[in-house]
Amino acid sequence: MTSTTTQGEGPTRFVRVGRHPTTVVSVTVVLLLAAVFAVGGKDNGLVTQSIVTGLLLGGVYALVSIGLTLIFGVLGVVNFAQGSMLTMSMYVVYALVSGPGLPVYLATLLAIPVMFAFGMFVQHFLLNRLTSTGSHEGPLLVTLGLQLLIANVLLMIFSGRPKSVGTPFDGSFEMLGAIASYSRVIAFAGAVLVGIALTLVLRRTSLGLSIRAVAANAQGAALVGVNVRRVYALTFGIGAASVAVAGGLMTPFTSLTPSVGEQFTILAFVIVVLGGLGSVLGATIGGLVIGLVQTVGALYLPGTGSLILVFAVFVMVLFLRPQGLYGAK
Amino acid sequence: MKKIASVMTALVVAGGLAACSGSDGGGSSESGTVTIGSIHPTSGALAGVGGLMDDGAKLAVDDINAAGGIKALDGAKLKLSSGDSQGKAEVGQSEAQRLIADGAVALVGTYQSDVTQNVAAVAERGRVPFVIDVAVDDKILQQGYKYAFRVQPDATSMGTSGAQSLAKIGQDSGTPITSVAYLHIEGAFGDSVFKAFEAEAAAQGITSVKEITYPATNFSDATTQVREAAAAKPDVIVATGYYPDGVLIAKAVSELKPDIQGLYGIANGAFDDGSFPAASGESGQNVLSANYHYDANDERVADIRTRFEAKYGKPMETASILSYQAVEVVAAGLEKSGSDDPEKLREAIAGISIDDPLLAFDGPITFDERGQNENATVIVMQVQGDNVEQVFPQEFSTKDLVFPATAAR
Amino acid sequence: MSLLQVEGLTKTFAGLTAVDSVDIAVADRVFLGIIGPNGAGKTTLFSLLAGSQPPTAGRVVFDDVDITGWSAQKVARAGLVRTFQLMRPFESMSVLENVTIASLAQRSRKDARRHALGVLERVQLAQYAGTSSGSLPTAGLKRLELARALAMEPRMILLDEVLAGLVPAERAPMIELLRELHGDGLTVMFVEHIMAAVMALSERLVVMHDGRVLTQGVPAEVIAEPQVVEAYLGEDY
Amino acid sequence: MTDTTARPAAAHELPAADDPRLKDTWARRQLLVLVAGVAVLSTLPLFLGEQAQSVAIRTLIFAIMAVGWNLMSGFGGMFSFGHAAFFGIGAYTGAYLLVDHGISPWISMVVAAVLSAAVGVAIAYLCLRYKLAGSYFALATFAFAQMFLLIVQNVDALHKTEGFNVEILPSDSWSMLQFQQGDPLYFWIPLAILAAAVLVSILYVRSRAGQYAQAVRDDEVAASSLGINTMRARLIAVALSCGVTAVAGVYYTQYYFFVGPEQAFGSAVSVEAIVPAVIGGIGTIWGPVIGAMVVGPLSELVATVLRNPPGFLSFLQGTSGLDVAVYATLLIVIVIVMPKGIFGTIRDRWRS
Repeated sequence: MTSTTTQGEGPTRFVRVGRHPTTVVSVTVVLLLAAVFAVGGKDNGLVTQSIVTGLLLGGVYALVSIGLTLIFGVLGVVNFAQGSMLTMSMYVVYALVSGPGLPVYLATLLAIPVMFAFGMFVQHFLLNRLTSTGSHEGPLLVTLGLQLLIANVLLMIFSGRPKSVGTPFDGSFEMLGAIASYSRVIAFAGAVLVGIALTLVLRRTSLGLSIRAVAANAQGAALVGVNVRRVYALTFGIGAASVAVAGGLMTPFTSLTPSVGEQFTILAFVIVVLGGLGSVLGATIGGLVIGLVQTVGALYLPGTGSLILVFAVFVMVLFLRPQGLYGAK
Repeated sequence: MKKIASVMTALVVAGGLAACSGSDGGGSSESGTVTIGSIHPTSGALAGVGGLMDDGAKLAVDDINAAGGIKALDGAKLKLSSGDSQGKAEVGQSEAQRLIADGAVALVGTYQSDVTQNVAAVAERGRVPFVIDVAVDDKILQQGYKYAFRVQPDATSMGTSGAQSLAKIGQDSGTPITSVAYLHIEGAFGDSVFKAFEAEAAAQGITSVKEITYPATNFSDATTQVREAAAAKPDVIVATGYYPDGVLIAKAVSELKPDIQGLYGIANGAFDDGSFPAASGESGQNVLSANYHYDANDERVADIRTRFEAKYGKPMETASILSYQAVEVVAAGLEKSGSDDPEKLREAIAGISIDDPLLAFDGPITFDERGQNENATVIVMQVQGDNVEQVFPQEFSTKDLVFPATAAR
Repeated sequence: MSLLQVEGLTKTFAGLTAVDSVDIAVADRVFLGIIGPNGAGKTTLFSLLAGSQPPTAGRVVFDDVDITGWSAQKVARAGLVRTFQLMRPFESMSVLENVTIASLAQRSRKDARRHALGVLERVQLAQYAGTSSGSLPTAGLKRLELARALAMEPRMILLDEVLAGLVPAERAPMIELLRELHGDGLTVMFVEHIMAAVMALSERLVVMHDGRVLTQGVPAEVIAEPQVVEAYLGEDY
Repeated sequence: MTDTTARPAAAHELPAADDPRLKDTWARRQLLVLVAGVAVLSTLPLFLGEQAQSVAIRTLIFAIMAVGWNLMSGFGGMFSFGHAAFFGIGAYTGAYLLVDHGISPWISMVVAAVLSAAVGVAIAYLCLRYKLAGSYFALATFAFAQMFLLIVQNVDALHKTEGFNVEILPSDSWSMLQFQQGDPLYFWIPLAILAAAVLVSILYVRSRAGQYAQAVRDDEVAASSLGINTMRARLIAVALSCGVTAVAGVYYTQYYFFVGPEQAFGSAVSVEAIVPAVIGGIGTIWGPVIGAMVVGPLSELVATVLRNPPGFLSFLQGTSGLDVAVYATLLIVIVIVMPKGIFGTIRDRWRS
């Protein structure tokens, strides 16, 4: 029903991040942080801590967003169940840890195929008919329903009492005068690994080529023999699988309730748009940037103040560079 | 396709009629039964505690019925009608209206302050007494409502008595406390507890050297906030908030190892919850919590909690005990008034005195002119081993206080 | 005096010059044809004239008013209306409603509907008035494009390949219709590949090549010029 | 030659004014349906119990929001995911003016509608100015609504997270829009507001502005080439949409006696505006109303059935979360089976 012309020409070209967004972003971030150190008027140890915390938190955000950037970028689905899928994978891990007693990181590996299959199922049976008509309100509503469904089925199975999962690597260490806990550092490393792995899949494999082709132009890809529906289902599966990694790595430092993941959905959209639709690298960098904005920003704007900052960044990006940092024009 | 569409439409219409007729069916005329409405968030983000509270109310009804019902009403049996607020104010409101229309003579609920505000307005206009089990906001009872009563202490009184207890703990243990850094959740709850604490603490010679607020959502790492608190070099870090943020704060404190004498929660949703010792592990050890709490030394409480766990398979937390208590308040009101007329019931509850409260309060449950339980207060608990022990004041203690309360590291 | 005066009109996209210093003058009530190979810049020229895109340089004067850089809607309201090569009906609306939208520019809602029906009769589309515009065949859509433009009551109309996609049997009535409209006093500039139609209708002819005006003048003379034959007509004339 | 009104090409015969093809009974038929519908629905309080009436009132509020949302997103083609912003402006304007200044909610409805329309136009102007469309437009509106939520939570004058309580008056008052609990007026007033909103939709759809907005939605380029000011056409749709939604917000505060940031600006509110419209049929007059009538009572209905389940389902009794899970499943099924919405799908079958 709506015209599908997004953006492209016109006043969207003001911000020239150019061909080296990574350089531009990191220089900007470093300069801003230096400014915080120099004239921020805060204790240096505290600023260092907030940067380390922000980066580690950003790693978590990146993990959640990497899956979403594929789903939103390739399928155009505004997946409101992203956060609930995160919750679901946490409970899968919880079940594997508390039932058979597997260690948490092994359980995470097992959760990956489970969530992959779930993602394929959702796309194939619930969304395919709607995505092929090109409407975006249909999929939006289905994922909204899915979010409610997942949260409440988890509630029925596990009850709403908070659950926790232990980790063999409990504890923390000091790094540059800041404290970092092992489980968060592992999650950060996981984000980097998933980012690299997915980038390789997208760049080096024939599946990756098909996904990129479908993302660029589904009709065109179909004409050259790509099975678009299969690619859609696989993409959703991969998106769900990376959420499984996120959920698994987050369980050691998260109090599990059936709605714990929902708060991440909105931030993940912010990050995906910031990074550029379909860009795994963009989602990773975007996650780190938002983590930093939130944590360092909280030094000056406590409480929800830093969240207002996050949304302000989001709107600015939408207006000035809607294709995101790494988006193709 | 066409068929499916028409069948669905027919179903919806038929269902709609069923719902309309269904809701009229209840009625209060069933002889020998008195209906009490219970409204809690049994689905949605707060479903865990909401479910516990609903079960607590159910157990109270079962116990009263097993003991012969309401004697002043010829042994009339109580019936609990449960409503699910889904955590939403407007749903809570329509559930309240449904329960009242179904003949509920009193309501208990609702855990959340905003839902409670709506239900209180409905109860006021429907002239049905509403006994609030849990809902902390001072403002609820500042509307001049006549039909609302609250069993638990409000935010201000918790902040005040939290400060008094902290000062006494310092004096008693010979390590006087002169400064605190205060971490609290954003919003009315955190603000009012903090303000009351700050005022009373100043009177007790404790300076609040740093106030740090954090958001209720999108808060998944407390390290920076705790470090900021520690940077102010306080004697004690105080924290007010809900469950997940409480766990994060305890973990961050144990990781940063600041030079403090303890982490002290006031009205904290985590620190005295039964699942906190397991969730926080080592980092939870010796954490203190000033909160309203069931009286663990009371035999009746122990009995109720044992039977609850046997029946529902989950531990009965304080919130659940409060729901139980709220139903008892209603039952006592029925006994006192000898009538199931809501207005007479209100009169009775307003003048009631329950001498053996299940909670560790300063005295019997009696309501002031606002409807606030005058003797509601907090006690101090401490995580010791796998348990939450009552440690202060002496009369309620189950274990000795460990202070300075630095975790076993 | 000219109704439309184009001076030095230029459009560059990222270094590529699509329209290069074009000068054209169109007198009132003239039927002007534009031909040129694909990529010659004809459609871009239309977009610049109609305000769909702003020119990089140059001037467009319509009816003594400088309309350079005006938005599409303002140009249309000034009486210079274009059609699209790829038909763009408002698909959720009926044929009559499509045309009524255009008629509304000049009159009240009630009169607009009546006026629009008149236009549909004029382009022999009235029997489809109530049909959904999305279900019209190509020939009908072409006429709908024309009808919408006419309903604006333009001084001058820019027709972009209004015959393309029609089978030969459908072309003759369309050519006849265009001749009639011109006869009623409409100034027309049209881009067309069907040379028979171009020669039958045009009073003046402009040949474009690589964004420039190669030559312009009386059709019979223009097409005889060797450079034109070389640049364009060699292909399919 | 400077007389631009002389446009020779218009030379064609006008058909007779009473030409049958010119007859357009659409608006008249819609109005008839509206009158009949209102007449039937206005008898509902006679049959409904107090709780069913409160569900019906909630449904009416949903319906008003959905009709408002549909003006912008259905007819205007701009998918708003931030209608909580406009509902919230309504709810808070009503609350603020009433609680802090004692101003009648009837006046607040006008003030809120104007304020909300102005804010909506400003937001939409920015989004359109930067050429956001489709999902991007939706996300931008969503971000604005979230910012409003966060800002309200930080502004003292708006009571931060505390919200507003409406004082309960001792007696009925028309000017303060307060009656006995369960009074049918609480149903009739939003019904009248809904009827007015639907009337606005019907008139708007057939108006010049509405026709232009739909043309722009269908094809922006073609519309501008026909002299339509596309920005203005869209902003009019936005203004109407936000105004109608704000009135729903004012009534919300009035009926529920309490409004806080989450009730007014929470993202769930935006969803509540969208769901009925999509379920019923986007871009149709009756879709949002029908959708609200299905979705509004649905969760209540499921809860009622599950509270006293039929024998074979009795094992499900008392499982918390089940009612919402069933509701969610029904929602998904309806969207998949009827992608054009209930009204849209039925209408299409009827036509073919």
